[in-house]
Amino acid sequence: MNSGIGLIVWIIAYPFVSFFLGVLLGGYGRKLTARVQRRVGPTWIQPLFDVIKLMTKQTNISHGYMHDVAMMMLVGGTLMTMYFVPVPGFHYFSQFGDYIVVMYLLLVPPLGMALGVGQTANPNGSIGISRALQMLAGYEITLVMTFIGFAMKHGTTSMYELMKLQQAGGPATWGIFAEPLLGIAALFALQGMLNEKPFEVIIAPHEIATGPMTEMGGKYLGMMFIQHLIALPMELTIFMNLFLGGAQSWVEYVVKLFVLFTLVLVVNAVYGRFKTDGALRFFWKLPLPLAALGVVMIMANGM
Amino acid sequence: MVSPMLFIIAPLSAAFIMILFNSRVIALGLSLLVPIGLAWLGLSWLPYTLGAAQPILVASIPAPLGIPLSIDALGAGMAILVAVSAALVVLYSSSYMKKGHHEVRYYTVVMILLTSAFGLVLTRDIFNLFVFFEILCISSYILVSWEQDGAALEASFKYMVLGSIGSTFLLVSIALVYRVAGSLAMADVATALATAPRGYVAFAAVTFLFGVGVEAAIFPVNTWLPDAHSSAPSSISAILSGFVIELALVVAFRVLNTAFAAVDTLPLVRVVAIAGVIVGEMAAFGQKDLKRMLAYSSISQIGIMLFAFSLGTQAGAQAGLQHLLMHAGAKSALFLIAGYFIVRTGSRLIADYAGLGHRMPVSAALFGFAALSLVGAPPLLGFFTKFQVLSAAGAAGGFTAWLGVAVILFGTVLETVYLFRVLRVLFAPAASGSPARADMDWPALAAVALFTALVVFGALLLPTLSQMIGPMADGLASLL
Amino acid sequence: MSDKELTQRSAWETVLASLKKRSLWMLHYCTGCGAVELPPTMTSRFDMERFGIMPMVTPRQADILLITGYLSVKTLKRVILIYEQMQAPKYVVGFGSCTINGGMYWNSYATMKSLDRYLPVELYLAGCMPRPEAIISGFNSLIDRIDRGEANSWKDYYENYEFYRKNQEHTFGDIETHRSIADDAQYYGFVEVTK
Amino acid sequence: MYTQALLLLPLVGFGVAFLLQGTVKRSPAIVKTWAMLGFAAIAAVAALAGAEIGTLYEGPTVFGSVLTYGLTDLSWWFVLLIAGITALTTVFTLGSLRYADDYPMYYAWLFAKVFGMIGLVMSRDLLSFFIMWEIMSWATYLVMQQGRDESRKAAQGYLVYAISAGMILLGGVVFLRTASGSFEFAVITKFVAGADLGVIITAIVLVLVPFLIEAAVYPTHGWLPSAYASSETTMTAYLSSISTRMGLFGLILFVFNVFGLDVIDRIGISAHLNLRTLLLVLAALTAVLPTYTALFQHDAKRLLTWHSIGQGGYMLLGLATASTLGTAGGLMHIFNYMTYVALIIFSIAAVEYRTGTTNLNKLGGLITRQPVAFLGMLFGIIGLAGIPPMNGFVSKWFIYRSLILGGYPFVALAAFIATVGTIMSVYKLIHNTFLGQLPERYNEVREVGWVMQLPIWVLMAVVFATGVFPGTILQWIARIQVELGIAPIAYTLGGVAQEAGDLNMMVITLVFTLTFIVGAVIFFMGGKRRIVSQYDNYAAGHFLNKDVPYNFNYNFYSAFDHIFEKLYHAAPVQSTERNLGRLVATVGEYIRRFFTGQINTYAAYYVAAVIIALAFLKEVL
Amino acid sequence: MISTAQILYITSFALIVIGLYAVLSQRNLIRVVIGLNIADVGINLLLVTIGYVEGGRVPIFAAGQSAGTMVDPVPQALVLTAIVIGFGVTALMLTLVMRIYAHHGTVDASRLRGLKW
Repeated sequence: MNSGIGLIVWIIAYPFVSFFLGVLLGGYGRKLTARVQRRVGPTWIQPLFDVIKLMTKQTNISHGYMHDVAMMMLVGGTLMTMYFVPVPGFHYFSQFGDYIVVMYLLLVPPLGMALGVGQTANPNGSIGISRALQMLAGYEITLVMTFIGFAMKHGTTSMYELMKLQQAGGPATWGIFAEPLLGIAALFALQGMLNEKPFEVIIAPHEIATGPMTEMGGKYLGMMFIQHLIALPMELTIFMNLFLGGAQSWVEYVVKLFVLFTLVLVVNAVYGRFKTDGALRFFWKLPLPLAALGVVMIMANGM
Repeated sequence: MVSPMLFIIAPLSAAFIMILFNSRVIALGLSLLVPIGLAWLGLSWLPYTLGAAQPILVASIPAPLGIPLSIDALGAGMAILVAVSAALVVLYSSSYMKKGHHEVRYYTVVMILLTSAFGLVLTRDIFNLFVFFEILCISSYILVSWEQDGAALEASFKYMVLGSIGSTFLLVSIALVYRVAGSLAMADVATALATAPRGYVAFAAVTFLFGVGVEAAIFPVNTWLPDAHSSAPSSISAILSGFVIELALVVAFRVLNTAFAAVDTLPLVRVVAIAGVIVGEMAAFGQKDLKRMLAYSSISQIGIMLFAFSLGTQAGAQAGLQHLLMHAGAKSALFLIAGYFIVRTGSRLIADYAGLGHRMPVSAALFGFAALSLVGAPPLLGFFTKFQVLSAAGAAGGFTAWLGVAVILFGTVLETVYLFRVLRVLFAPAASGSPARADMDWPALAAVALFTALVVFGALLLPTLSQMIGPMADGLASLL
Repeated sequence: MSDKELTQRSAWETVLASLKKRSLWMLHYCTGCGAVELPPTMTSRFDMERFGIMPMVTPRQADILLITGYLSVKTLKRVILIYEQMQAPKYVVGFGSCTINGGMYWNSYATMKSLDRYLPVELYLAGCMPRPEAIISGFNSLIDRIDRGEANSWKDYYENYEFYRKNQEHTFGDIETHRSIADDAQYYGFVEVTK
Repeated sequence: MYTQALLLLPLVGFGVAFLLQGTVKRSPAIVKTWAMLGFAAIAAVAALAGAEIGTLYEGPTVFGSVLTYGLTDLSWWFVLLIAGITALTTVFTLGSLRYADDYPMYYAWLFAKVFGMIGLVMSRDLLSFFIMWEIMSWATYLVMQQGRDESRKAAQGYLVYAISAGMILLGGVVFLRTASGSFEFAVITKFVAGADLGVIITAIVLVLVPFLIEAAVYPTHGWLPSAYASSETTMTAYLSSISTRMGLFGLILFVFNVFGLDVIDRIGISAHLNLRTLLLVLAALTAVLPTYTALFQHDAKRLLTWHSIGQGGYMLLGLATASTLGTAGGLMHIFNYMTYVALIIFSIAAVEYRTGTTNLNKLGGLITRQPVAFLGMLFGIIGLAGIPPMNGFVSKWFIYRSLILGGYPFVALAAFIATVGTIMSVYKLIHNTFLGQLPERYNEVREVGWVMQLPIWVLMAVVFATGVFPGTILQWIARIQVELGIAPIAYTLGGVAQEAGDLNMMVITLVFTLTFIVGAVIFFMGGKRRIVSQYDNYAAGHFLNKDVPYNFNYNFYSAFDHIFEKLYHAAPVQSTERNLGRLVATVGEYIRRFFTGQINTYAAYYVAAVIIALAFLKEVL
Repeated sequence: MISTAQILYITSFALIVIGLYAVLSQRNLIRVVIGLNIADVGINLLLVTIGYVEGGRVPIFAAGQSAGTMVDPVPQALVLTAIVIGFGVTALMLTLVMRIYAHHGTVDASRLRGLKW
């Protein structure tokens, strides 16, 4: 399915599939959180309703052209990144860019958002962006450390290759089992990457009025929701590909997605929020040294 | 052929003539014409001396009773340097010295100083050397105290005390030498000392080194120098720093290297030279008084030349002589410009020169070029001479040689810092509007410009110079 | 808004309305004591979220402006600013009797007695306080109205802006919200474009 | 012939510009025209000079050896960079250099600097290399010290470093000459290959340390920030983009060509702990620490100068791996950084031209007033942060890939940490300048004229085009790699074809374009939108107006400030530098006490000198 | 038995040392000048001693006299010159001391430290 008509079909269908998965995951997340809090919670496709409502708002305010372009960059960048992350049956684009590319592509949507938020001229938004960028120094560095270790171990930086290697070796070679230190560190990083508690200081609704989203209303917020919903399965997939051996079939894929997301959500539901410097210190004290230790062990084994 | 005796007679008689007529015009004219004529004379002899295996003897009475005067390549070269420098400084003085300020006497003393300088170059007799040395000293004392203010008197007195101790030691040395040699001609001395007890010779050599070394500002007997060079009128500072100390250095080293060749003093000289470099630069580093800073810089530059000489190789001697030429040009220019800075601002402190570069743009620019050459920025002359010193040291090898290289390199960094600190002050934004231009007067400017041109375009002379410098360097190592 | 216009909704609009009613975000302006009733409404006993209703933080994101209690001159100014910053369609819900007729502050010199003179109120929740059941019931009727396409009071603000503006100015003189509602109305086509 | 012209043109340009300084106050147009013509001619000749690669030319004879110069692939590449960026800078200054009387010598010094740099890269023997190195250092000093008093002070700081570097290099030159007996590179190469380890180490330390200083590699970077930041803004762009890279040029030349990698790798404990490891560590420190220092800056220029240091670290990282991919990344990063940093600083200069300040706490919201400058800076910071599709990404990708696969995980991590820091600080830069609230005083600000826009547009095009088609640059890099004795990179137009995975920027860009269009479609599917006033903004019900500053500029990264405040203010390198300066001054102060001014003491010195000298000679006897 | 020449040598060096000691220990400028003069005298004595021949005669050539028994005349010529120079320098020094006193109001070397470092 990585050539010819099949490829074109995939290219066109994949965003929809991904969005649908995102809606399900998002709805599942809200439902699960509600159940943890002993509420009924919304329906599983509640995110879809939200998006539709937002996109059909009749008035929308913008603070300038950068604000508009930012939204396009946000969604466009996320879609682009999505293509470079291999999923079962579709890995055409991973030959043109490895994990390093993905790592940088992942920065395009935040950059777009940051620029747009900047132009809204709202300090809450700017504070949110400032926090988001500072948080990068926490979770992103940890994630990259784990990736570097992993790539070094297998001698490739291609996410698809890493995935294939793990699939060939069976569950015992899955990153999380073969290199548990890296896996644990990456789990922490995933929590940060998904902006879930306790690393949710970027949004902090009660403190900085949802930060970057402060001035976003109507379709602008809608675009951000769409981006979030596409990014959710994608970010989980990245983790999955690196540490859970990816997936060979869609059933396996969806199951792994939901299991992984459940883990994240449970933590999210029961924890409070770190301050920015607290979060950074946490990352630098626990997950990053863990990852570094893991890398040292890999190097020691290799020698 | 005109007798080289003229080098001594001409300035001396000029001195008497001008004091006789007591006219500014005659004094100025004579003191310009005599050095220019002598420079021309020296230049016309230069080809002969370069080719001559034997120096041209002039004394009619043969040694040991006679007074041997002779001119060789080194002597001719030094004589030209002295004459040209003197002519330029006199040109500068014509506008720098206040009119009617005992001007004629000033030129008279300068002429006497010139007489002794030429005498030092030409003489081949240790006692004559002492006599010329004393004349040089006395005229220097007088010139240093010219301004007659507190600082000048104090400096002159210190200079004089140290100079007298120096002549005491020199005389001791002469006495010791005469006791074994029975002659005062350097050639006889060299042969006689070769068989003398070495401790005895060493004592004579050391007393000689530090005796003449006072005038050559060899560390640590150079303590008078910062006072004297900074308190003297700037034209005199230029003379003193420009050729007097160099001349004394060459003479001291030549005699030490030839007459006292029986004992190897080179290691001692090298250590003294290296110490001079570092002490001079370090002391100059924190100076707030411009002329004093330049004076300390002279100490270190003398150290560099002495270091080059002390390598004991032909390359070292050549490098040292070229560096000497560069230093004569650069330091004279710097002192002369500093003189006008003082005239324009009435202060010696660097801090008071803020924005002066806007009032005196040409002077400040020339200052910059001279400073650049002094610190050895390519492609100015200073770079090539310094590079030669360093590569001669490298070629000579050994711990002290490489130590000297390191010290000179470090000293250069310090020198750059303090000299360009001055430039930074000079070109600081003008305090109020654009001030009126008040550059140096044209005779002074011309003199300074010629000095600066020497160090800026000197590199172009290098091919010519390198042909002459060989025989000159030989002069450092051989007698007569 | 005439009945004719209401019935003229296209099928697309009908479907859209039935989807949009499932997502309502609420900005609660809590100046009064009514705010105390909202936490139970949101949390596990009554759980507002099952209707898709969530609290939101900024007016840009919200659909419902919930005024929970009395309004003084000072706070009313803010409420108007916030209302104008919200994106249409937007619904003002008056909460408790204070917003209807001043309630227990009827005699106060400092409170506004009738919210609908200043803002187009979509729905009042009567009571002092309305209990969570009442709130849920009120929101349900709002959802029904949206579904039927009847919740159009926000358009009134655009169409009859002069009326609201006059009352606002009467109460506290000129206010500057950096936004011209009349221009907006023309720009978005809520009223005929005046030549 | 072109080679000679390359040396002659800047020299003539310098002479004429020097003489023209008197005309600056009356009509700056004369000097500007002359400079433009001169630099355009240099650029044209530089382009033509490619035909003469490999030919050696002889200059004057000094110290018995002939100074030789000529072009190689490496030096031609650098000549092109120098000529190109100089021409662009000059175009920009045609518009921006208003206060000509503060900078009467601007173009003269610039010509001198170009002469020094071109001469440096074309030198084919040790002596001319050193002479040109010194000329370049002095020209850099002269270029820096123009204008304000603080630039003069900062230039003084540079001078200390540059002269120290020059003197160490001079020591190296003398050492190599003494040891090998020649200035010729070929002889030195042969000599070093057969020399003792001690000799090699001495030579390498003496020769490479100056390059590290000039390249502002940690911890010798102390001179750079203030020196660059206090220069005239266009000069900041020029210096940041090319000047610092001359140190790297020297490093490349000597490590790969003159000494050779084999010799370099002989120094070390094991295959993994050698000189290159040390260089990698230094490079990693250079990449990380200055980048995070940049976060604390309040001045746009100063912020970028810290990145000049940090990005230099990336280049060194790539080069020090000595692998095909790494060196390609390092070499390409030199070009990339030059383009986008010039772009960013030109944008800043455009802002400064209109607002008169580069203080990040005072600017804001200028996007609506200076959209072209904004776009320029946007392209530039995307490049600087290394985000696709700009060119900065490609070189960073190379460097990462080579570090990860070369087995340097922690160095790779350091590189990534630096990238995070870069993203943070560039966002602060663009946010505080162009985004946020527009202060009322800048309401009348206009876009700059087309002359100043031209270089911005050109550089934007270059940054984007070489990002999408990196093959255009990589073909040069491959030639240089062949010359340096490294396996050339297997480039394609869109990137690189590699066993370990390709990179194809064309595909990435195409995907991004398409997805961006999808994003746009989604955006336009939504309801109508209207642009509102910046005062119509959420402030929890507060009424905003021009009297209420509602902006987040100051202390942008408060958490980092919180965590690293102490370290930042401790500033170990700067305080070490300061303490060293103080140490020299203090020692000098004590040595000066030698000259007590007391006659008796002096007389005592005299006697002591004679006695000590006698003792010294006794030992000899 | 110590010869006359030895006594003279010892005396002359003692004088030099005493003079130098005076220079480096005395604060009074006049005493410094005197110290230098003492050293000068010592030197002159040294020079003359070098030319001294035990039982020698005046170095004047007369009929029938060989040069062998004469004292060496050269040092004596030297001493004359040295005395003249010493006289000149001493005069100049004393003049300067006078001027210094007029300017600074002191002849104390330790208070004459306007120029240092």
